[in-house]
Amino acid sequence: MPLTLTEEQKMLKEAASEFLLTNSPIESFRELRDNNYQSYDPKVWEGFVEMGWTALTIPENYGGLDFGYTGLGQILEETGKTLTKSPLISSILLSATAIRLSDNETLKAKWLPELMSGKTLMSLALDEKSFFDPNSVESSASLSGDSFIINGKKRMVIDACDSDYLIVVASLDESISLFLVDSKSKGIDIKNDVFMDAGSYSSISFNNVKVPAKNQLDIEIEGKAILKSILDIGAIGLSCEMLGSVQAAFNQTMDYIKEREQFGTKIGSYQGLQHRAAHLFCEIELCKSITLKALQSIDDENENLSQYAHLAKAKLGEVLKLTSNEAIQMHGGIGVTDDVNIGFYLKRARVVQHLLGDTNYHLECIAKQKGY
Amino acid sequence: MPLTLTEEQKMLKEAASEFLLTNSPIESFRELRDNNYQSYDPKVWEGFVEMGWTALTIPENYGGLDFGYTGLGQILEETGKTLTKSPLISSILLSATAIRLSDNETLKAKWLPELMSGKTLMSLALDEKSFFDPNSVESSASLSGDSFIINGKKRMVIDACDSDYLIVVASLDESISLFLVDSKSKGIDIKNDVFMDAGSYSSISFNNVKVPAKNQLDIEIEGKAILKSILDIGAIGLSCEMLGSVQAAFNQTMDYIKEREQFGTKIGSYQGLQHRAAHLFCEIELCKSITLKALQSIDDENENLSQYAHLAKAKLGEVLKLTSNEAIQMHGGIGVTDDVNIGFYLKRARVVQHLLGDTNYHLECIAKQKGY
Amino acid sequence: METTTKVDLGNFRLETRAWLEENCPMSAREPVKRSSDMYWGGRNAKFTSKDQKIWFEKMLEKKWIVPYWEKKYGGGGLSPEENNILTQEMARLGCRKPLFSFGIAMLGPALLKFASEEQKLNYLPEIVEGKIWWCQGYSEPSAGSDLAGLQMKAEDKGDHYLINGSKVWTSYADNADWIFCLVRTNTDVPKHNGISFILIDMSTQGVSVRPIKLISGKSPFCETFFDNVKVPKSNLVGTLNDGWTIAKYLLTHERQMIGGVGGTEIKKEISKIAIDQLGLSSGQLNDSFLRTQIAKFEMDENIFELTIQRIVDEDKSGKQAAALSSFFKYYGTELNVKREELLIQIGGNDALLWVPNENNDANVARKFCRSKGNTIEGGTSEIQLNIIAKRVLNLPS
Amino acid sequence: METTTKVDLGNFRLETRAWLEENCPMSAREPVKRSSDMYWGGRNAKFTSKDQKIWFEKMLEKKWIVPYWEKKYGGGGLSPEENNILTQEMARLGCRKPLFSFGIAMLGPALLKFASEEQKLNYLPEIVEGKIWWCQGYSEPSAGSDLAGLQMKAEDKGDHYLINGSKVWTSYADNADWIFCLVRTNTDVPKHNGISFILIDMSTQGVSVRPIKLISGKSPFCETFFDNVKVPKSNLVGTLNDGWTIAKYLLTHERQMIGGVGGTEIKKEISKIAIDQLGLSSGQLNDSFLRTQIAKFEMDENIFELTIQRIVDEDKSGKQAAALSSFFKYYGTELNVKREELLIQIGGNDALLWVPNENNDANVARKFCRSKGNTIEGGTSEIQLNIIAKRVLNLPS
Repeated sequence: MPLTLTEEQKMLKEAASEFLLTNSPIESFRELRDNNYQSYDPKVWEGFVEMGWTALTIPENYGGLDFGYTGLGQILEETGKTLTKSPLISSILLSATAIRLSDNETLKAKWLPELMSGKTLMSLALDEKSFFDPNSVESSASLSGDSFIINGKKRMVIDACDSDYLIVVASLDESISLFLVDSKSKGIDIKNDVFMDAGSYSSISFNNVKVPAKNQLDIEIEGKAILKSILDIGAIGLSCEMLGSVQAAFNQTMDYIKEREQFGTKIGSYQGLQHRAAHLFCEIELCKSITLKALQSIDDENENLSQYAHLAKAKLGEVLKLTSNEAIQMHGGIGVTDDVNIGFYLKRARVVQHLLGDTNYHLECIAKQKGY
Repeated sequence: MPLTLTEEQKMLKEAASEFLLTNSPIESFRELRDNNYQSYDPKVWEGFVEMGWTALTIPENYGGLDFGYTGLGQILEETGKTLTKSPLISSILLSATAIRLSDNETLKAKWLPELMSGKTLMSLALDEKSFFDPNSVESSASLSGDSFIINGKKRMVIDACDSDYLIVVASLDESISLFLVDSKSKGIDIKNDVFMDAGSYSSISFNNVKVPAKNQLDIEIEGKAILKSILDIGAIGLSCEMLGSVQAAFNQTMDYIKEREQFGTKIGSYQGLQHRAAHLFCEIELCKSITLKALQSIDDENENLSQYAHLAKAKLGEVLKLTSNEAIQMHGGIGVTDDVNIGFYLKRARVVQHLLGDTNYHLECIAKQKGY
Repeated sequence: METTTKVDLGNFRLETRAWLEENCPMSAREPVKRSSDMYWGGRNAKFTSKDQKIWFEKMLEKKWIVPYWEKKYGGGGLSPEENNILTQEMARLGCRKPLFSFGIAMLGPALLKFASEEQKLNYLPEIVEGKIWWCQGYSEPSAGSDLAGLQMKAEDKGDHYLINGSKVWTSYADNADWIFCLVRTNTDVPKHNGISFILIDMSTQGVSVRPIKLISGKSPFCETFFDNVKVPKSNLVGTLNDGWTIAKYLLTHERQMIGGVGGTEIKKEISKIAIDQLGLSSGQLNDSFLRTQIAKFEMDENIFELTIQRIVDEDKSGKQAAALSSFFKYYGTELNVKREELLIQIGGNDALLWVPNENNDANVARKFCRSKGNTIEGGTSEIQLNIIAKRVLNLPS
Repeated sequence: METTTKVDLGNFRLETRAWLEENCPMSAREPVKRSSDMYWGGRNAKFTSKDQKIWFEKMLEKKWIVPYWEKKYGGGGLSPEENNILTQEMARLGCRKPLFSFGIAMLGPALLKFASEEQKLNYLPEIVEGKIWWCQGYSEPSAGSDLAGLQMKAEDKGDHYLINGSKVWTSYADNADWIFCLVRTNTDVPKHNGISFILIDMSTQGVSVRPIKLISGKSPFCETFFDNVKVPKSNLVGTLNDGWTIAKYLLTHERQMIGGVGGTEIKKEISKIAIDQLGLSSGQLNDSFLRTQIAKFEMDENIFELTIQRIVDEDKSGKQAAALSSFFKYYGTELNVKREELLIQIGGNDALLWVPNENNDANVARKFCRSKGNTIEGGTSEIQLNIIAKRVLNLPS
């Protein structure tokens, strides 16, 4: 398969770009933030649903478009440019993927259409520590009659404040299992926090929470295997968003240095900045390649999916850090004020690079895969 | 003590600079190399002795000047500028230090004056692997009557081709000991090799080599302790040489970009090069500070000597690598030809940064010292 | 052999120590935590605690608000050696500054060097007594790196100057009483030759202030606007149109402060923080890639500290520290930015919190964002590199 | 649904594979190790083995020396698809090139695009037959990055040009028969408008050659001097004074080759080499700092490979790969330089040997030194960054 977008994928991307620039430009992000850190704009989310973006990765037999993750990646990339806040990551990229990968037919038949409709929202509850460490899950489930009892604490659960259901990762019989849990269940305590990206995240404690046994996502297949795939796909999806942010921050910076004058000349004419800008351009070319390859690997069921996922999140983490820093520095004084938007990319950068593992985490995974 | 040179130390440094530029400019290095990789110029070495440089670190009661290592460091720095080859590192920095640190009074009384005179040359035989790893010594000594029998293999022994004696590090009774061994002893086989810096190094095998028991350097004190001090001091001495090379390569490059024209203008006027040059300038300022602090720590018997030694060799390794690369790149095409001298610094850089441990090795030591 | 002077200094140290022990209230011996912990003086001065008032008044009475200025200007007349001892003894007890003031740190040195005797006698004692809160007006929206390109105009109207324009990054302008400004007094000459240094009472008609919010949140910075503001001609400091000389003097001073030279803040070792946060396994930090970054950072941080010491010592020994303020500003701020990046990484999601909650003051993320300004304010890193390239390395232009 | 063309191509592959299996001598299926393994042709051509001769002659007879040129120029007339298959099948068997030639790689494309039909018929078949060993003359000692600043002069003397000056980096000039050169034919116009492209027989009186030694040791590079060399006017290629057009075409071509696009060399993974050299403890490389550097390097190397693929695919799909040759040249060579640095570090003192001994061919150190030229030759990294800044990013000048 050529490492390019198909015509359909390009059209989707262009439509997304147009929709977002019209309905959710970066100024909308500022409004949501200034409106007491509102988590998303329901009108825009309705638009996402109408455009079919919530259905892209849902198989046809559940009413979805089966368009593939390469398509969803294009949407995420465009939202990374406008920093549009929506449940797309929590509900679709992570939760719908979790349910799609489940072998619990009843759950899939019921919830995939619900998620697609955009009316039911879900969040993946995985992290427990300050660092991403999916191999150590202390939250536990135990079977009691026809229910599981869940105990434990989760942190930094994305969008949990809005979610109707939580997909909870818990240990069960020395392995790992995933459960669909009504977020209004007794014993659940949700505390919301605002992070640097003005996004909403929650700490959740589960105190003897009762979950119907039929809400287990993994029946025959291994919970660990599902989780691994969710995390690979999630990392790739976030990389796409990061690619969008990288490009937007870079382009806005290039526009600025083409206009800003000091010493009677455009600062973009200084070779010191030009060489750094040209280097960034090259790094961004690399970012485009790895995100596309990683997306295609999901859709192709490429055996190296996991390696590409690690490469994508590692590289994008590095380049988004560099780009967001260079963007501020090249903007100079105005860049550190809240009057302009460029700082938004910096703040989102440090959060999104952390989510589902930072550059170091993913480099570590690659090194381990390669045996060194 | 202020972190500056004393007047005496400054005078010594100036004298060294003048002597070396007159008697051993970098063209002399080229001549030695082109003369079948000759290891040093005996005339220049005689000059070193006459100037008193071989006596700087020798205590007064053995006839030395007791001027201190800060003085020796200035000489080494100047030789790093002219890339002057001499036995100063092998015989004085390493071997004389080893004997000075010994508690074998007979050896000290006999050999320190000999080394000072420049007529007897010695080398430290430590390395056994391709990597610097002083904690694993496989060469062994065992007592048999009034002799030790030494077996093992050593590598990259500096200047061994010229040395009358070898100071051999060997394991003895689960510890480490140092022995003064006549390099013409039976059972010693020396093979000389030329390395990238056009320097002479030897691989040496010891096959049941008999050494009089009275030639053991460590009697009451621990061989390991002596070795640790030799290596700290050695690393600092090499850092001084590296500082000289850093400055020479940098200055020659600045001179070049002030003269070289392309596109009708001096290339030194391009901001791309200017910013890199200015950054190098800053790094070199740091290098000056750590080498001086480390030298003073030897003379002051500072309890943090070891930490400063690691910092010096780590930092100089990093900055010499950067500087030697930038020097070639800024010279452009002419820089990769053998017609000019700038490449000599590159080649010496990669060897000297390796000797007694590279940047990574010393960073590792610091991390361990700090407990992380 | 001890000299008499040394004996005197020894006595001075003992007396100083005793006086501080007796007079510095316990609450003034703790680090500044909130902005209300700092007393800035000014026309609308309010002490936020009784101890703050006691400490200021005791020190004022002792003439130790600015101990090293001459007595006629309200200073304590201490010799450099004595002042040094006082600084050390205050640091030993952890005494706060009794008065925070740009008048002391920035305007004072300029007045001492460039002002008329009359101006010195007029302004300096008021600075010492904390009567006037001064702020600074150099940069303009279109004159950042190119400070000399400033446009704020002071027109000679016979008995006064008429001032129009705006200044940005005027810290605490919303609280300040007076501002010292660089203004353009001649537009017909090369830009460096038409700048003057002038003092403006902020209560004059036509002065207005807008606070600036930074990416880190609220800030002391403001933008200050001047709309037909009349200023007496006697407020000009130094020679007309030669204000650039004063500006250069002040900038060098500022760069060294930002670069960390003479800074008193003791920074906790990054590796110690990392050990606490990440933990060890087999004696090594749990994130082996971060371990590499930390080791390199600490190497540079340690050696930069030594370099400050070396340059200071060389200065003492009479050797000229040639135009090194740009080196300190550049390297010091780049290091600090790296430090904050590492702290964000070491902190995991704890470090990413933005709105404080009961367990977390969200300080790491805010400090991180604020640090991004370090390599910009007081002259960008790029400007410092230009200066080094041209003035130190003599590269052609 | 298979098209007829695809069936044809399938047959072509089978036939090609069979022919190569039958005709390529076993010794020509091994990688080139020594310079004598390469056959360069030329007036003084000598085959260094019987198989070398057989392989060249078989391929010449089959018209596969330059399979994709038109038959009238001595080529094989293969379609791009067929040529692609031939390349793949040769790679599958590991067949060496039967003829190494700058005539094929560099001069040929220029002649095909810019020369007269007569010149094409005159020179191209000789290139294919390996009769002439061509070398290249662009750079001059004072015209490196600023190639258009070249000074070597060709004066119009009526029936011939009189050439004076020198060229540097003329690879294999000491063996070559002819040289293709950029020369200055007009000094009264902007420098880009006074350059022409000309072919010179090296046996002409006044041509002399000095080999250049590099920091890595001997090299194919030479400096070539022209002292009153007479060249027939018919040797000019393209339009007089429009040689810069040809130069740009050739440089773009060269950059892509140096940057690794279309390169066939398969590089061993650095991490594998490191595991062999350094060993593991608890599953991790013994040098944990080097481990970090290797992981980052391999990340970039892997993704750069994907980027070559992506750009090639985009090109196929009709999307213009805008001025990306500078990107490939810059990033590809910087990566290679980093690779060689890592190999030096990974190799310990084994990698530092310079004069070969019985156990060690001293190849790592030599390759390391040679790599330092990568970011200079074919346009320095700085020049590539300039081009990206100006032509791709449209930054102002």
